[in-house]
Amino acid sequence: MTSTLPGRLSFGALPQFATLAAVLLANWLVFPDFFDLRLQDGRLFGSVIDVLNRGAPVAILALGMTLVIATKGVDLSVGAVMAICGAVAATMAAADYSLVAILAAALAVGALCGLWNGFLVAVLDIQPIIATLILMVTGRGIAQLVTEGQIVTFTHEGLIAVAGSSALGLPMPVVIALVLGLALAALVRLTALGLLIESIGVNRTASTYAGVDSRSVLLATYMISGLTAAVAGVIAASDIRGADANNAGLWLELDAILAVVVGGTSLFGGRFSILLSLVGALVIQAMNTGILLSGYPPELNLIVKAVVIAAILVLQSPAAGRLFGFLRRS
Amino acid sequence: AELTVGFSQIGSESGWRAAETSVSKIEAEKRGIDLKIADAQQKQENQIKAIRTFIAQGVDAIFLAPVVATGWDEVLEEAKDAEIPVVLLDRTIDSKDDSLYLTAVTSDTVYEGKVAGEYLAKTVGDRDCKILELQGTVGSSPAINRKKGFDEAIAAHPNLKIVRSQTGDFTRTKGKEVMESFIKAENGGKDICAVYAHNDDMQIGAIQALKEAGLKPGKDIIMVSIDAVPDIFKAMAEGEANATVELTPNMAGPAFDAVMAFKKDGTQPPKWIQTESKVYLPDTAAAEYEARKNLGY
Amino acid sequence: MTSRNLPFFATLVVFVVAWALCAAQFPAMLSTRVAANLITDNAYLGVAAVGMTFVILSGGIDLSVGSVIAFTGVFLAVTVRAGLDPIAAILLVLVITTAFGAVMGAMIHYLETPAFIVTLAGMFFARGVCFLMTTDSIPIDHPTWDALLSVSWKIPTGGRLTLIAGIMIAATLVGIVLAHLTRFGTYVYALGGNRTSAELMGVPIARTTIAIYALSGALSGLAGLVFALYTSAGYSLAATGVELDTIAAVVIGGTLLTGGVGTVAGTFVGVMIQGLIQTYIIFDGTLSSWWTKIAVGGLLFVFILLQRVLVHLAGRSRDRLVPAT
Amino acid sequence: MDNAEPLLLSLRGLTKTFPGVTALDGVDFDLRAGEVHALLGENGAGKSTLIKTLTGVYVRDGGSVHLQGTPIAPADTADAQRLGIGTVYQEVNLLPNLSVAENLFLGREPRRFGLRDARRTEAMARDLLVGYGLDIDVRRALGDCSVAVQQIVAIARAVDLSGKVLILDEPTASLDAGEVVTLFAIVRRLTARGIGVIFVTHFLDQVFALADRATVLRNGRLVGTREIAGSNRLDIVKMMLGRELETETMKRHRRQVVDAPPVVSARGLGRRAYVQPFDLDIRPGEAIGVAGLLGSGRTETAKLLFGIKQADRGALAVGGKPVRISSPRAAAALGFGFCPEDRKTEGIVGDLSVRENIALALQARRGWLRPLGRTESRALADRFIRALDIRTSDAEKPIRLLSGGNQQKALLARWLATEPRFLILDEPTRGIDVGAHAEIIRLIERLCDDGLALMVISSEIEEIVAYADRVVVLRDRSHVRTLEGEAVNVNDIVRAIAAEAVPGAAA
Ligand SMILES: Nc1ncnc2c1ncn2[C@@H]1O[C@H](COP(=O)(O)OP(=O)(O)OP(=O)(O)O)[C@@H](O)[C@H]1O
Ligand SMILES: Nc1ncnc2c1ncn2[C@@H]1O[C@H](COP(=O)(O)OP(=O)(O)OP(=O)(O)O)[C@@H](O)[C@H]1O
Ligand SMILES: [Mg+2]
Ligand SMILES: [Mg+2]
Repeated sequence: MTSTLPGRLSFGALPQFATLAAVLLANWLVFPDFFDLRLQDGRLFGSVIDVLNRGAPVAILALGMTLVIATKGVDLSVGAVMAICGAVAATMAAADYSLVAILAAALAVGALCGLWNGFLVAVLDIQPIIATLILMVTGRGIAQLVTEGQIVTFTHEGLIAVAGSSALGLPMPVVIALVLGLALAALVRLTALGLLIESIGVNRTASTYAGVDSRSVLLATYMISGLTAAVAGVIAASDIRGADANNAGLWLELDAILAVVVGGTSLFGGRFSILLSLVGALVIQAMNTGILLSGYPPELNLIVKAVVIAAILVLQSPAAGRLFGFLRRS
Repeated sequence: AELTVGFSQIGSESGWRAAETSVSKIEAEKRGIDLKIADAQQKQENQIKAIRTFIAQGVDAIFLAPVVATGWDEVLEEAKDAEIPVVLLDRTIDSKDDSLYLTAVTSDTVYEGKVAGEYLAKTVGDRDCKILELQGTVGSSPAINRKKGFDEAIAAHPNLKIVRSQTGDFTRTKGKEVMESFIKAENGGKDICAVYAHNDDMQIGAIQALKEAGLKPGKDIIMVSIDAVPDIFKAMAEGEANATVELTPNMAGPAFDAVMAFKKDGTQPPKWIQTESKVYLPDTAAAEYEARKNLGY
Repeated sequence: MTSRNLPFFATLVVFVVAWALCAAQFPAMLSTRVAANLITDNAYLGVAAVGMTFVILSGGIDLSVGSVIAFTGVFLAVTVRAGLDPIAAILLVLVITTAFGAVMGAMIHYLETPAFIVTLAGMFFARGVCFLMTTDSIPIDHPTWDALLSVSWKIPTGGRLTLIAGIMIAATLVGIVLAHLTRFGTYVYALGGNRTSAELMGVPIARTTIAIYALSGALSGLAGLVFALYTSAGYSLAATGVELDTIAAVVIGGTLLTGGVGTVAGTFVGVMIQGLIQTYIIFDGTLSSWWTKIAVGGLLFVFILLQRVLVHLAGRSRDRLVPAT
Repeated sequence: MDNAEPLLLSLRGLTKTFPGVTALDGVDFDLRAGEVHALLGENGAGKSTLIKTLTGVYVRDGGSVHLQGTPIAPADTADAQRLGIGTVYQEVNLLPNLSVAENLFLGREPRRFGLRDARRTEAMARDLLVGYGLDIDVRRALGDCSVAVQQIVAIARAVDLSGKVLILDEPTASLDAGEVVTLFAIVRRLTARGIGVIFVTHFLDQVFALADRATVLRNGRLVGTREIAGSNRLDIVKMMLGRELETETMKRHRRQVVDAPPVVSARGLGRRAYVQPFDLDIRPGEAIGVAGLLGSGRTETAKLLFGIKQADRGALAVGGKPVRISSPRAAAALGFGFCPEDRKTEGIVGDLSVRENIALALQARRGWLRPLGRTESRALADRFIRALDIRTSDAEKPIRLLSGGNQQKALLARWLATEPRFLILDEPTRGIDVGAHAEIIRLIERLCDDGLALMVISSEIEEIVAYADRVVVLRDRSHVRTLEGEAVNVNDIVRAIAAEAVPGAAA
């Protein structure tokens, strides 16, 4: 009958960590130096660090996406919102605003985008995929409008440091992703927000009848998604020291959704786990980095990706779970 | 305006493309031409729709920057039936029937790759050289052609070898990410001799990755790419890149002239108006940067 | 008019009103040429959207559509170039895409995994296979092919109804029959209404799920054929992102993504609305790349909003049918 | 009934376990041709599981099933249907998005030239429903119909499908007395044709009115099978509970209603095309029953008071202060509570645990910033699990895995946990067993004594009589009469419901 993937770290996390281990192992097989680490200028270097660093934007997107998906929604606009916020940050950096002003503006724009999505979903009752598709299309245009179609570059030391500096030997984006992840996990689990989100995702009518303020919760959820997209957008802009309105965050919404699903949160809403979504993002980036390290011709990239995803699906499917259970018993 | 031209542009996927659009507008204004631009968002189907709509609107001429070489016969046939001249910009098309278009104003993307390859061969000389290649979007024609041209140019030099080749999707972010993994895969980057990128944007990303890994692009590593956008001149001026092959964004200017002449007295332009593909080196970089920075790249 | 047809009529009204407004600004938009173009230019989208309608009606989603379209074109181009007869190639590719859809359907059902992810993998896979076959764009050039292309019916005043327009209309009609007049169609609605209930009522879930995705695969293949006829070529990067256009068309056409509610005819109007938005923007011709995107999104929003308002108003008047004050 | 009658269906040693529970433990069960066999037991005893295991929804872990002597093992319900077993499952399991006619004939529509013949399907559907006294537009989406209509459609479908065996899992919950009579007549016609009927219910009156034999389950085990003819109610109840029922369930306990100002006071409250304007006062400690036929507007009245639909006329005062209730949230903030009729779609949050479901309303009222701690909500849940005897292996079990009656109890607990001052119960004892029924009534009386104002909507007039101090009778979406004092008895209520509308009175 219906089956939901367990969203709790306790016993349900095994498939996710097993998947991550398998992908890392595969990387090690195609590239034996995969686990090599080297310390230089107080900063770690190595392929594993690359996985963490490159995976940070998707991981951050996946944080907000997890909550949205838990409400039985989806946010297709995160890539475009990244582009808008990156464009805002870059243009302001080019005009030499202070870092605080830049960050505040980018986050405000991200929150506004999230509110717009939330408004369409919660108040106008438009289906999430279409509601956010509107901003997915429009948003990229808005980003280009901000940059006037050009790649805006900057030499703003403060903004460059957002992705370019390091802390505790780790690249700053990794630290940001971790801190954000922990903060968000704390926000939803130490308050009742997580429970209310899950409740709406499972049965919005019943939750509303139980007195849950579904509208506000939905608005908050989409706003959080907008905020995480803003952070990811600023990191992406900082990383290349410029805003590429066309390509920033392009198709990243799919990666983020994939990360959430690999992390075990059901697309049908309900139980979610923020930390497992982070693991899911790592799985995806590890796969991408592995492809780059393997030296296979780029024509193979998509096939490899498809096969890996299919393998993950098979491994994590409830059917496989039952089979393993059966084998263990007999 | 006396002349209305519909321009089916591919999109605005790169700085170069944006520059081409804005230069076209400037050139149209100069000549008092009413230019209608339809942005196809990288999709051939949108371009075909746009051409059909231009025909339905009855424009005087159609410019087409084809996203792909094949698949235009039918719609261009319709334009021909409606007696609207078509000019191809930046790329030609695969067609048996070259009467379908008036002329093609293009650069030769295979040639661009070749120019880049020849520059590298000349600069490297006889020593062994491991080259990393950043390809454009898999399956896109500039990626295919620029690879082909480059491969042809270095074929005669067995000391030059492409050791790794991955796609960076023509973007800075991907260029940087791919280069980071190349560095890991090639022994921390110590053995890298040269980087060839199918466009400048990826090259700029690659330069950042190399610098962050403590390497010296432009000095220890030869950096060559294609497009000649302002930012690469800046990098050259700072000694971080070595060469770029120009692809001029001014394709529309010659095209307007050809159409106006044709409309006036039926002058047939040559079937192919080729634009120049020239190598720019650091010596002129600063000046070129100043000249280009306001062109809408 | 039953309540279930409400979104469809709302969509239709929105479409007609919008076209009237467009025509007021650009009278040329009333020509049969524009009307015929609207169908021809969106034929591949329309055909794929019929398949997507079934998928969404059943509560699923198929992201592989665009890639399968590209695959079909590349396959046709490569095999015809290698000497295969186009007709044989067409039949072969339709079998392949149908089987591809069926395999995805089987994975969705037996692995109990969300369609979103399975078909995302399918999307990567089909596009990847294109790259393996060839990265070049290859023209299709064969007398039989030309014969197919030349099939068309001229409409007075310059319009032309081509074979591909015919295919789209036929696919839509078949889709309507399949959805509303066959047992399979009822099963699709049943599945989207409530999977558990459907199962308890004896709907063959496995068979129906596989058939739905096989149908979507087949229609994506057919859309690929239409696309290949449209461009006479195969190109591995063709039709990127078409899955989203298709989904949008289906949803604009009044089908609920949650499944169980919607019509194939609505999808047809949804496709036409999308085409109309594009035509209008090209007619206007003054928009920069970014304003184009903003306008497309903005118009999409307006359409959806109008549709909601209409459905809401109609819903209120329906309430009034119940005995009152 | 003749014992030599051939066995239609025979179950031997049927076993089914779920993680943490043995829902069926070696149960034997026989069904003779032409008999009505009641299947009884407390909530969570395993009745529904037995049925689902029998019809192929679940795979049995052990035991055998013979149909007319041949062993069967249906792989799914379609299989069971083919074997001639028609079933109405406990939760109405039809498709809200399909029309009534499509629901009735799903999978076996008449066809012409290979295509569905909609017109004939509709005609057949109309004919079929006329037999149930239902004259509705069969093209309407089922979801637009009231729960009762859906129930009847489900029964009609199953009856039509059952060539040999008809299984009814609590079919009469939320049916009114008239509907029940119709259903019984139909069942008797079927048994006369030799069809065997398995009938699950918590209404013992119905068992004695209809069944030939009764089998009782307790905790997944067979307690025994009795001929109804030689048994009495107390025996059966004792078999179910394993003890005597201490208080007689349906005894009315007179309360002294405090002469305080009303908690809720409606004046001309109504909504166009929904409920006609009505006046209503409910005082603390008072229980109001709401009676009426199907579709008379009872649920609508409740939804209006709870802010699910907004009133567009009239005034409402709570505790003497005028209020506008714009949402359930606003209603809950005023100390209202509402247990909806349709527990599956409007009540339970299926994937959340029993604990979370119980704590949900309280949590929603406190707001997201003041979470109930895990220990706190655990204590709350445990308290109600004990108080209402909710049968679950664990408070962390997803509520959708509970038996129907236990889900209902958890929903009641959800609102009791908020300590409301005005509680609306729409068909509260739907599917609740006799033992729990008595518990709940005692609990509610205690709450009323503490000043809770209560509104109970029920199709069981006895139940209304048991709870209510005052009864409001509805007809055609308007409040037509209020019965008070001695008039609160089954006869008077039935008469009030059935009375023809006095011309002009309800316009
Ligand atoms: N899918 C399931 N997974 C786990 N436990 C289950 C499942 N279905 C039922 N149970 C458990 O099995 C037991 C029997 O449930 P069942 O639904 O058969 O009871 P019932 O006799 O029909 O009760 P009710 O009168 O309340 O409907 C209960 O404890 C229930 O929680
Ligand atoms: N959204 C709707 N649109 C049209 N008709 C509706 C709608 N909802 C309910 N109805 C109809 O209104 C009537 C009232 O149904 P409802 O079940 O709410 O009433 P009720 O008095 O509570 O009866 P019961 O609780 O016994 O089913 C029914 O005939 C139902 O079919
Ligand atoms: Mg039960
Ligand atoms: Mg009701």
